[in-house]
Amino acid sequence: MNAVATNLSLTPEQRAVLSRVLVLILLGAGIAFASSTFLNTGNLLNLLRQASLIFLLASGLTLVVLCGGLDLSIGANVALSACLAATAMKATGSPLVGCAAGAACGLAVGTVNGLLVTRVRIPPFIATYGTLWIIHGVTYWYMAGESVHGFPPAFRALGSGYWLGVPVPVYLMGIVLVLGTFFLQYTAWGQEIYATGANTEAAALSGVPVLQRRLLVYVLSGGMAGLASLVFLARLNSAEGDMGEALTLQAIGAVLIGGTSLFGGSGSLTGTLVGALILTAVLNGMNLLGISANWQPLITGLIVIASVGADALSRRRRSD
Amino acid sequence: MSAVARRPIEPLTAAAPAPLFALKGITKRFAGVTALDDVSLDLHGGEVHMLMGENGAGKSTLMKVLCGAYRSDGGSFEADGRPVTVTSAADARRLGVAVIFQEYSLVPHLDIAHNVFLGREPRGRLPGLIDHARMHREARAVLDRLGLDLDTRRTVEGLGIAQQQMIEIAKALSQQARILVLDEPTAALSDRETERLFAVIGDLRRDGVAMAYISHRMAEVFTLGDRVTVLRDGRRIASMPAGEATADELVTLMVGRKVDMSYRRDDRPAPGARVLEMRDVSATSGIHDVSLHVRVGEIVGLAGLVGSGRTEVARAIFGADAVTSGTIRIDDRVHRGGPTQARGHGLGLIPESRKQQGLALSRTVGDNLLVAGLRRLFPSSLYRPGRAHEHGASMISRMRIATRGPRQVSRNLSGGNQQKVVIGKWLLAGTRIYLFDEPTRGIDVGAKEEIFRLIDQLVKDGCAVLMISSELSEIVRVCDRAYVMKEKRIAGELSQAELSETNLLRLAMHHD
Amino acid sequence: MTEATARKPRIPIPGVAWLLIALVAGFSIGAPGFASGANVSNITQQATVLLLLALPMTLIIMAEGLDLSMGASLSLCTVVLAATSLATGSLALGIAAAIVTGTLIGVLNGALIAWLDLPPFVVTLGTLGVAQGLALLVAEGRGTTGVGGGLSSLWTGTVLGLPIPLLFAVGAWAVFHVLLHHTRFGVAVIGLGGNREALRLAAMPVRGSLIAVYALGGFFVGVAALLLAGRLDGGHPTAAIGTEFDAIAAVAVGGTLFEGGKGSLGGTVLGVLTVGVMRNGMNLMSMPSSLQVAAVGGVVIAALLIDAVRGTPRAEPA
Amino acid sequence: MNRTILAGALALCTLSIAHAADERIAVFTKNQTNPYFQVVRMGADSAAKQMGATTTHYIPTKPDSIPEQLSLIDDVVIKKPSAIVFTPVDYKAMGAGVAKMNAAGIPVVNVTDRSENGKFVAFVGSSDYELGKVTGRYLLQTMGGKGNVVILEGVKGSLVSSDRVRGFQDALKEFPNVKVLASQPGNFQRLQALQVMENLMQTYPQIEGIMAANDSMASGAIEALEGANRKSLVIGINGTKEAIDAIKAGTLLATGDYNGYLQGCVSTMVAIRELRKLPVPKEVVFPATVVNKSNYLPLDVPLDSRACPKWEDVVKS
Repeated sequence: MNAVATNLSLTPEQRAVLSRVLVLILLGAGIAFASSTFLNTGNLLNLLRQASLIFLLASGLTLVVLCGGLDLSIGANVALSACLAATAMKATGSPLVGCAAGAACGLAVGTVNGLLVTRVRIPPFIATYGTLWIIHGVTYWYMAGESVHGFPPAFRALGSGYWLGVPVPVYLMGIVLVLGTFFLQYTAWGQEIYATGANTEAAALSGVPVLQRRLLVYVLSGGMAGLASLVFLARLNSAEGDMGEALTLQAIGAVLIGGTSLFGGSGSLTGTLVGALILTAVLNGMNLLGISANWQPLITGLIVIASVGADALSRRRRSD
Repeated sequence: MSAVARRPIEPLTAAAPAPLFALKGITKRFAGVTALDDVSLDLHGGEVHMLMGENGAGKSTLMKVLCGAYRSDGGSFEADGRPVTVTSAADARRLGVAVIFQEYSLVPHLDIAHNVFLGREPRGRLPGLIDHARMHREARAVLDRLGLDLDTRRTVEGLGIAQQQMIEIAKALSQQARILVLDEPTAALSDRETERLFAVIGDLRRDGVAMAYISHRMAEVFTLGDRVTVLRDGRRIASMPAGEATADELVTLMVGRKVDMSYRRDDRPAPGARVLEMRDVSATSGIHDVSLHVRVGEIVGLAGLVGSGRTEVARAIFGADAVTSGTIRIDDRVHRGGPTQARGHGLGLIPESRKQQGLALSRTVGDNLLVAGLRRLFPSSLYRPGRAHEHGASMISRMRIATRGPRQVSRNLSGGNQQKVVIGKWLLAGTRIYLFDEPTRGIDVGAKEEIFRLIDQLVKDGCAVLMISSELSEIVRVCDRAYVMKEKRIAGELSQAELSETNLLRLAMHHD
Repeated sequence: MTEATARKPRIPIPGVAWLLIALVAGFSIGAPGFASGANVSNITQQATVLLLLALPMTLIIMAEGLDLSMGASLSLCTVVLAATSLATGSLALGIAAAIVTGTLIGVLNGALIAWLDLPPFVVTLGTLGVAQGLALLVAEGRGTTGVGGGLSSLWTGTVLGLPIPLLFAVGAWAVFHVLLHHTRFGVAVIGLGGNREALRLAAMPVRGSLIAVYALGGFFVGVAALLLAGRLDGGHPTAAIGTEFDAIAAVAVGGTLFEGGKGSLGGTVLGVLTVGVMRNGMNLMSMPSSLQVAAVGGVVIAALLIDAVRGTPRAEPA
Repeated sequence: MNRTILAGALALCTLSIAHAADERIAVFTKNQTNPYFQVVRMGADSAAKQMGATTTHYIPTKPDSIPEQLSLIDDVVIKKPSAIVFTPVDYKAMGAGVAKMNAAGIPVVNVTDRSENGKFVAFVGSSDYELGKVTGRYLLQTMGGKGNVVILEGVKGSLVSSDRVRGFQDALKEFPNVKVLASQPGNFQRLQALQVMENLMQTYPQIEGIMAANDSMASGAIEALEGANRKSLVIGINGTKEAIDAIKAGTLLATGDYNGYLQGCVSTMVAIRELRKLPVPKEVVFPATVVNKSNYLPLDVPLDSRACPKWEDVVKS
């Protein structure tokens, strides 16, 4: 109660991120020790490219969670956006139209979520779970079990291309990280999002337009899902109704492992990036070491618990 | 406290020689910080033992140790002269200790009876099952004793803050405790309920119950207390029969420096233009046809019993509750919309409950100070952490907030300092019209005086203030005018000349 | 009894009730065979497994918790049941093993949440992974059948003409009703969601109750595993993937708040039935499956929409 | 856009005629996301149309959900269709369900995945093992019988995957000079195959051939190769539209034809013939054929313009 956050030179956010980086390094060291190829530049670039997809999705989710919300529909959103983008591109042959369609769809879904949560006041968990099913339904009906594939190289570069020897998605990841961090740390909106997440009522009574901010994060989350869907599509060069379903839990995992609190008001995009890297490193390592995929959920689960548990313990050490 | 004076409590007859309960040299540390340092306290049957001290002096900690919520790091306990151990709430309960807590320890979705008997539910015939009939019967009896006519099957959710406090009291009474601890029980009560409580305390004293009573109100020390103990910085500074104590002496002991309680409204220039005006405003929160106005350079009080609709008025002005009819004007321009617009018009609300509505406890002092001022200090919406830190630091020193700087987490501040942060938040937002809702609740004497001076300074600087308070004396001391509310309506207005506790009370009381 | 009813936190009829009525009415007219006795027993029987998860989930959510591990844990339990029965040749041992496994995972959840006070979402997301992983590893990714020993009669069998699953469901509901409304444990559950400090000060075991709630959930996951295993006549590592979300949705649709100890078992039952009725009715009307997928989401949102419109008090969005 | 209209039309016709005709065939497939099953469904539809019966499709809302397919069976038994064409979502776990259909006296034809238990009028499908073997053999021959290969397995524990992989391995036995670098699961998923390949390519600089247990994983592998500017021969199995396009484009060496469309057609025909008391074989297993640059043309037509062959042409007793 009288306890005081020690060592004011580091904010709790920074401390959390550092601990994650440490975990990542240890993990990397472990895998590198077992498999010589892990540290190849090529492999590390793979790692980054595979992480970028999760990160793009998780970055939007991070904003939502910071604002005290949750978005379970991002995976489904990716699927629908990708399918729309794909068919639009096929129909018009223009990557731009495709991208526009995907992004628009993502934003639209995000807006619906935002409105359900802020206006109808449905708890985010339920609202986005409901939209998840609806989006799946629409996607299944729209694709009628078929797949669309084969897109112009110009578009595919978005997912599988290189620039100066580095995969394009990695640049996207960097851009989103920088812009997002700037938005959160260096703009009034960012501050208001943190404030809303930490104590919605107090924020509202301080004149923070909490409804708009909450709406905003869901729209952004939808937009990021749209962007992710494009990268995803470009990477797979094919769209199917079930793409992206697996991504939601991975994104949530990245956010949580990254140290963003589900209670809202504390966390960072850097943390989420590290979280995404940790998740990918595990997968990558398992492939390199030829470990059966059956182990993957177990290992991921343990990492989630461990990383958040470590925080709790250190918190306990600091305060009584 | 004229209301209380009308019902004097007969002086104490010989107290039992051996204390019912004694704490000997209690020490308690939190992560290195010593909250209690070798504190001893004797509680005698049939005696009300007043505990005084500033916030952070260790009163509440001491009580929590006494009732087993905290484990003491040193010292011992004695009951009826025999050594006992108190390491859990269960222990304390077994020894007959009951506590009326300051933060309400009620469960919103349980009904009143369950809250009263929380953890002590009477067992039914079948093992493990609760005997609801008996529980409600007994709960009924306790409520009647407190003159509380509420259905015991009603959930406490939605009860007024005063009613909640009364149920807290019922909870403690129902335990038939031999040792009763009261932690600022009247902080939330209007004078009417206070009166009722004091009557009960009188009965308990006659029944030989030992009571420890924490208070920030001088008047109570002398109307209730048999013995006074003053704590400061976790140490026991002095103990004396209440009769021998004087207000100034106690305050000096508590604060450790001389504070003049003589704060009086020094004459201010005549108030200027009407900056805030309500005309026949009704709101979803239930207030009806409320009309009032506040002028530049004046402090207007808003008095009334708890639950009379004072907070609702403030919220309506601030746009926190939807207005259904009537108009609110600021600088003669009609004001609509929510808190954001209100802030834009120069309004600021210092809400009733700091912890829930005033602050984000998990965020730093700096963040909390800045949150309302963001738009003003960073008009471009570009937030500069460096400048923000400076703003925070300067406000901390200006408000004399006791903290290690803008990066300390707000949770760790004392009540008074948290309140200063909330006020500072609005100073940084460039507020012109302040709505104070119980600004001094649970704040120690020293901080109270500071806040009064601050309010005074605000109006001197050309701001306007509307102040809600349950302490009539406060209204009388601080305000230029006052409106009194009753049953969600304005019951009347008192000019500076008419402003007196009796008049306030007369307007506020129900005549039934 | 009057006390009991009065004891219940006041919950207005949740929107889902109206929804259910509408669906039943619609399907009775539109869907051939919907109203037939055989079909009714279908619906109820199909709903039982979900109900056995949704009832404890109601208490967990009332205690401001969440259990995402139930689905994976349920799959694991079926696998364990099948594996143990085949290994030992005794169905009884298999059943015991399944229930123990479920309870252990519940206790693990509770312990992590209570002792490290971690957010339930995170802990149970973690244990979801653990349980799923174990299930896959134990079963080597494939289902096990042919346990025999009357396992399948757990699903198909009847007692006094009543299908066994139905009896399980009714029994579970009775247990939970008594626990919630007639015991200190129930008071503790409501207190956990409403005001934990109050429990602490009232000398009630906060951590103990927390662990108990999750353990209870785990136990009933084990019980549900009996039915599911009976239905599959064996175990499967991915048989119940995602069931926890259905359960949570059913609870929320039933009008239980996500904050602060306010909930209703009856509402949960309605929630479970509504989803079941809708799926069944749409099948009977041969509606395209994609439409069905969307409809599931539609029901969830519609129910809460109705509540919102009717101004049923709901928790602030978390 | 035309896809939407098509899907809409499908939905409509299944809706409207469902009750009209008296020969109602209920078709169970695993999920509505895997293009393969869409092909099966369209085969079934066209067969039914040719023979004047109607089909209704029952697909779990959660892909491959066992409890859901069991519930679907419960519901369908209530509706008492004339016959059922059935793909189990799991080859072991559906026994109870099939038993229920049998008990209701509805003839059931098992298509695509052979159910381990239950009574069926007939099984219609292709041999996963044979497909794996001949397609794998074709790859190894093209590789000239030497070099390194990687195997991309499907979902661990699924019969389809294990049979096809077994086929690959037996083909490999015939070519002792070919080295298997790794055999890793891609769970039939494009993305997983893609990432697995990316990771494997780090460990193995030289990969001449890739054996994917289905076409999605094959195209995932192709993406990975292109991303890394590497070349190796890739084969898949199923003969999906996408695979055919890839063969045309020269990125895919070959695919084993799973005859999804035929499976749909024939299984439905068997069901209807059974109803009409016409003779039906206990088992129709299509010969495993490899589709490559030389013979893909017949498969390279839009699905909706394909039609079922005559019964006599397919089943020569």
